[in-house]
Amino acid sequence: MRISEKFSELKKKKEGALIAYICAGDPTPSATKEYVTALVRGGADIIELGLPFSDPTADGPTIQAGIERSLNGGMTPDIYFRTVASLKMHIPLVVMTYYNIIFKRGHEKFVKDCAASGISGIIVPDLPPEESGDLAGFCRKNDVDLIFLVAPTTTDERLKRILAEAKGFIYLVARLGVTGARSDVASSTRELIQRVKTTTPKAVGFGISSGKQAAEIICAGADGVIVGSAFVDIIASGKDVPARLEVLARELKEAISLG
Amino acid sequence: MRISEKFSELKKKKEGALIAYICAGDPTPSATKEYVTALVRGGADIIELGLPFSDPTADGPTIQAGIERSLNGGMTPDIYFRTVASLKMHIPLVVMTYYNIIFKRGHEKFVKDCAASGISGIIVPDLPPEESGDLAGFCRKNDVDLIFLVAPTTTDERLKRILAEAKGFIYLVARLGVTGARSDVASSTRELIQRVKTTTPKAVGFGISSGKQAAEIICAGADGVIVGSAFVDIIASGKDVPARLEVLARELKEAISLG
Amino acid sequence: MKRELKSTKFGKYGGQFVPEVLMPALEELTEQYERYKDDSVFNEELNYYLKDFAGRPSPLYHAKRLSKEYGVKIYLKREDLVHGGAHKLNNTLGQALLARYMGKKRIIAETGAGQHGTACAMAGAAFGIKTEVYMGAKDTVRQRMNVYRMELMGTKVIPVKGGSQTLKDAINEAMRDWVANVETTHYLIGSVVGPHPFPTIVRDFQSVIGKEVRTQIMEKEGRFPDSIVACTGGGSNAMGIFHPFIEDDVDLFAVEAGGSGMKVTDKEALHSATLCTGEDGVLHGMRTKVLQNKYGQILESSSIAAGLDYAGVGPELAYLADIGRLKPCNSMDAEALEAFNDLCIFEGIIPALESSHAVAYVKKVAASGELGDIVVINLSGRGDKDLETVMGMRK
Amino acid sequence: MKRELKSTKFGKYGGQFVPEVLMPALEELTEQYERYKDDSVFNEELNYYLKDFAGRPSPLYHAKRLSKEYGVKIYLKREDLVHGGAHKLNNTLGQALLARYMGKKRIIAETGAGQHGTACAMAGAAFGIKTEVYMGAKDTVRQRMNVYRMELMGTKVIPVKGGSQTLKDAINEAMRDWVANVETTHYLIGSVVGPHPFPTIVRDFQSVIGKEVRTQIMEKEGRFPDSIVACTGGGSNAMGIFHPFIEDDVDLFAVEAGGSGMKVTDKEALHSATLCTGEDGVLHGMRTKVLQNKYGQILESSSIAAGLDYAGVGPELAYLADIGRLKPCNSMDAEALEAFNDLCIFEGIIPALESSHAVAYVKKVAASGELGDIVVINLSGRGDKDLETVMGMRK
Ligand SMILES: Cc1ncc(COP(=O)(O)O)c(C=O)c1O
Ligand SMILES: Cc1ncc(COP(=O)(O)O)c(C=O)c1O
Repeated sequence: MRISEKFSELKKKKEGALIAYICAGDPTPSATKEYVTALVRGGADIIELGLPFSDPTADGPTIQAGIERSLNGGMTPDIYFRTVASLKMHIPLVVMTYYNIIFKRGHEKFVKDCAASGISGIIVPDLPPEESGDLAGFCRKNDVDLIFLVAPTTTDERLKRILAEAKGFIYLVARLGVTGARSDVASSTRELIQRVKTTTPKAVGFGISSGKQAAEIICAGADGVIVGSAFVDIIASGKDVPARLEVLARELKEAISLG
Repeated sequence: MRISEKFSELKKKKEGALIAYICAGDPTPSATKEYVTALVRGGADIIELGLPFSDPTADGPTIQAGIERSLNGGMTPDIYFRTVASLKMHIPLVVMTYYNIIFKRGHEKFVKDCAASGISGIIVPDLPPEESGDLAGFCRKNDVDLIFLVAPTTTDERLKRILAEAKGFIYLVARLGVTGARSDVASSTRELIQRVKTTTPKAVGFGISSGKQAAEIICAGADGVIVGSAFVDIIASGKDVPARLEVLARELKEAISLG
Repeated sequence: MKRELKSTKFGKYGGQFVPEVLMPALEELTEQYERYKDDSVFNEELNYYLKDFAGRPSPLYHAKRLSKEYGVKIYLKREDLVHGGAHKLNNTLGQALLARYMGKKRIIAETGAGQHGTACAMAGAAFGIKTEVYMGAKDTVRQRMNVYRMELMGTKVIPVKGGSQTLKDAINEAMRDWVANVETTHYLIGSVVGPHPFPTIVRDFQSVIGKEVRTQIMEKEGRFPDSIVACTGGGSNAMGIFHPFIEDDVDLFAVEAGGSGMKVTDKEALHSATLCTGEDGVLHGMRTKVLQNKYGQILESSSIAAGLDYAGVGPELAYLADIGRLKPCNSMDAEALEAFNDLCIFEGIIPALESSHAVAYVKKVAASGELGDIVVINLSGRGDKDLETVMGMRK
Repeated sequence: MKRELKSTKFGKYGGQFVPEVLMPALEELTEQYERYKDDSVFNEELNYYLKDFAGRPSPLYHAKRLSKEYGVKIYLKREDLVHGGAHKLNNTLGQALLARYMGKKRIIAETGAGQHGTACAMAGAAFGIKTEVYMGAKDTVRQRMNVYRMELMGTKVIPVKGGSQTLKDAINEAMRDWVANVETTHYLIGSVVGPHPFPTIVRDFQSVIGKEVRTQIMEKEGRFPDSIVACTGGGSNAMGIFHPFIEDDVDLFAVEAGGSGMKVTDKEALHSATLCTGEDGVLHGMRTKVLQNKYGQILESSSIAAGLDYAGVGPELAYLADIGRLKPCNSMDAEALEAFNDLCIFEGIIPALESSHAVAYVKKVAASGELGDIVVINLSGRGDKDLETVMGMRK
């Protein structure tokens, strides 16, 4: 499913999108299918599935630890694409990885692998638009969305260009800092949502962990929320993981279903 | 007894002089009388009695250790002079100490204390003639001999001046180096004995420990030998000290009694 | 978006592979650096600190006894005499001052062995700027003296407990901090690595080394050297001495750490010879040569010299190696130790183990004539910090 | 005996209180020193090594932040940047070169904390002269890093097991060695102490410090400083910076180690403030101020700074103190530690604990106006060697 279709569908239902992140292969490749299924059962609208990189600069300690577990569990890009293909998802799935993984595999091969395994979008936190020309080209050819990030520090000039190139959704970085669960919603987040004027859906990530936060963000005008660390925390605990992932997803989804 | 008288007496007897060194107060002030008596019994002609100084630069490890024992045993200049006075010696006694002890006591007081306690000569290894003017003056006034050292390195020019000022006996330093028992007689020692032409008696010290060495030195033209470390070694052993001091003194004295 | 992309790269290397949140900071830094780099007030102040605080110029010393031993005329550029004991301070003074001119209230940095962190602490203290340094938790234990040094100078050392608890985790954590505090904080990168404009800024601040050599060697020899040899971790001491000679007929040798051998597994390399054996990749914000496995995961590198122990290398060096302007080469741990020893015995100079790699390469190839008649070695640092390591190895 | 006795003394201090066996060696040294001291070839070679090997001139650094903190304009003479990390090398290079010109095949020295020994090892290695260093057995354990440094540079370190197994025993033992090997061996004394001509020779070789300050302060201030402050153990860094200003209107402060207090027993002093509290005496070949008991036995001295921990002091300093040309003063251990800290925090310079005594004195009296408006502190060395001590004290 294309990401834009999903957002249109949700718009009609007056629901915000719940984009749920976990790291593939955390803690083993075989666990991923079960966890993703639980998230979908709970109501996740889009799954953002991390493809682990040894040096995840943009992630906080929680996700970094998940990535380490995944790498120690033997996850590789080859296994990743096989795992994803086996998921046979009915909702959009986006891959989140760092640029060197893509660079090393080759832009074309990577994008084709995405398309073939059913991935709709690519998020690369260390690839700003200035460096993304090659990858964007292959994405266009293969109908895969290259999703860009916008931060509170992004200047109006940069914002204009990013919006012009935006595909799928715009990833609004809620705050200065890295991923990791926090309990409040920064005023800078509201400002950023206001500032980003576009028809492309806007999803807000970084630091969202509760239904209350998620609801405030949707109220503030976002089309979706991205939640990662809160789910990865559950996986890290190792206790009752599928059930608890489902419960949290449901809580979040209910909070942003205003229809 | 004046030193010169002793040498005259020995000359007549065709004996070399045995000058025996121990450190006063090694290991306790009270031991000194017993040890000196033993040396005299063994045949020592002159006693050189060390007055300990904390930093005995010119002494080797053996005598240095004796000095340490003495200082730890509580020896002070005051006790030293009292001890010496109590000895009531019939042979000459010379004090060997470092210059700071004299300097601190005051030249005049030191020399008067020597004279009053029956000391006939003063040896100060760190006081070359250039610096000895003050002390020499008081020595002359009090009939105490200031004894100078001559080394293999002493130039002819220096030698001339030292001989002009020499009193009591000339202390010939047998070799480059510091005090300490050795078993051979260096050829430089013979040369030095030849080179020092004077009517003042010549005694050779540094490294003499056996009758054989002592005899060779007297044969080479010296008027006496100074033996220290070999005696201090015996004191250090702590075993049978008076008897063994006497035995060694006798061995040495016999070896140099050519009469 | 008026930025001239071209200028962020050296050939295909370099660039800015960082989270969007940092892009404006890099733009600001680029602009401000452009503004101050030729500013006379800025340069006067910097030069004052380089001279009176850091002790520049560092001598160019003709090592007569080593020359005789190795069979080639050797000059040592004495960065070991710079305050702090290495070339690192040239860069930290430059960037700390730049940060002050930019109005930043805080400096952060990463450090491995602690050399760069110490140099940051010195610059931070001298300029009165709050300084915090990230350091792998393992490194804080191994290098506790450097931690103590930094703390004495008022720098907060933050142990990084994630990952391998070493340099790369410290870099990651410092980047995260910068992402979070980019408005008030300058990230003071310690070598010619990271996203543009860092490789250029650090190279420029380190170029004082090569500029001095130009003058000094002309005074002494009336000509340039035939070759210049420098050890290469990130590559800042190498670029610092090479750059002013790029247009000249002088051969440049970048000596990497050969470690204990060229063996590589899926997770680690026994060496840190990135230019020699690395493949194109993207790490720490730059495209460059990288030690990586077939999937693009970064390898743990290895070297007896902590300062050379890095899986990447400055993009400009990768470019210069590609076009044949510099020759990448390497010395093994054991060769470096031997050279360390030689310099102690023949010259009374205890070199850093990093710098010893450069000396070792000269020893190895001098007889082949490859270096010509006159060689300048960048003695990037002193070896006091390495005594424990060397003691351990020799037993 | 044509020697002019007068010239062996500074007033009543100095002289040659050594065994007869050494007198000719002292004469030879005096003659040879007279011969080379103004020799242009000798001086050219020495200056070359001072510049390119040792890294001279050392900067005169205006410590702005410390000045503000202490309330007086402070310049630091940066001997901490000299190769080896202290002023000691100025003297060892000079004497080692002199030894070579004199045809000596071997150098011996004594060392306490190992600073002078290390400087000897450096000079010995650079000139290729066999070097042996006596060191108290206790000190070899306490300062094992410096022992290792010396050994790395090919110097034989001989542990002295006699006496207190510390510096004074090492001096005694070195003197004994010299007595035994005087023909082939130069005894390289490490401070302005010992028999004539050592105090003069060492002072002259160290005077490069003060000579540079003359030029540097004129460039910076257009006038001489009001005062110069230097820590004083034997007194070589003090005489080195004072001597060129003796004829000028500049106040000189010799800061001794106040240790943990002025208490003195029959055997030891809790301080090393020899100029302040010592009495006339004769030690190590010279007449000078000495810490001694009423019988003339030398006391064990004490200081947190190993390099100041000496019961004697250079005779020229005793003389200058007597005639009022310099002011003897002192800083306590705790004050020195505080100053150490200040310099770290405010200037990014880790000073030697010895040098910290000079800084501490400035801190203590700056407000009184005693130092005038501009003060030069001789920062005689860096504090890397002292980190363990400081860590221990702060816990
Ligand atoms: C003395 C020394 N040399 C070299 C290096 C390597 O860094 P670079 O390659 O950036 O010069 C370091 C790093 O810490 C160092 O301390
Ligand atoms: C750094 C430093 N300063 C001062 C001294 C004291 O020596 P002097 O009084 O001869 O300068 C020493 C002695 O080791 C030292 O290492």
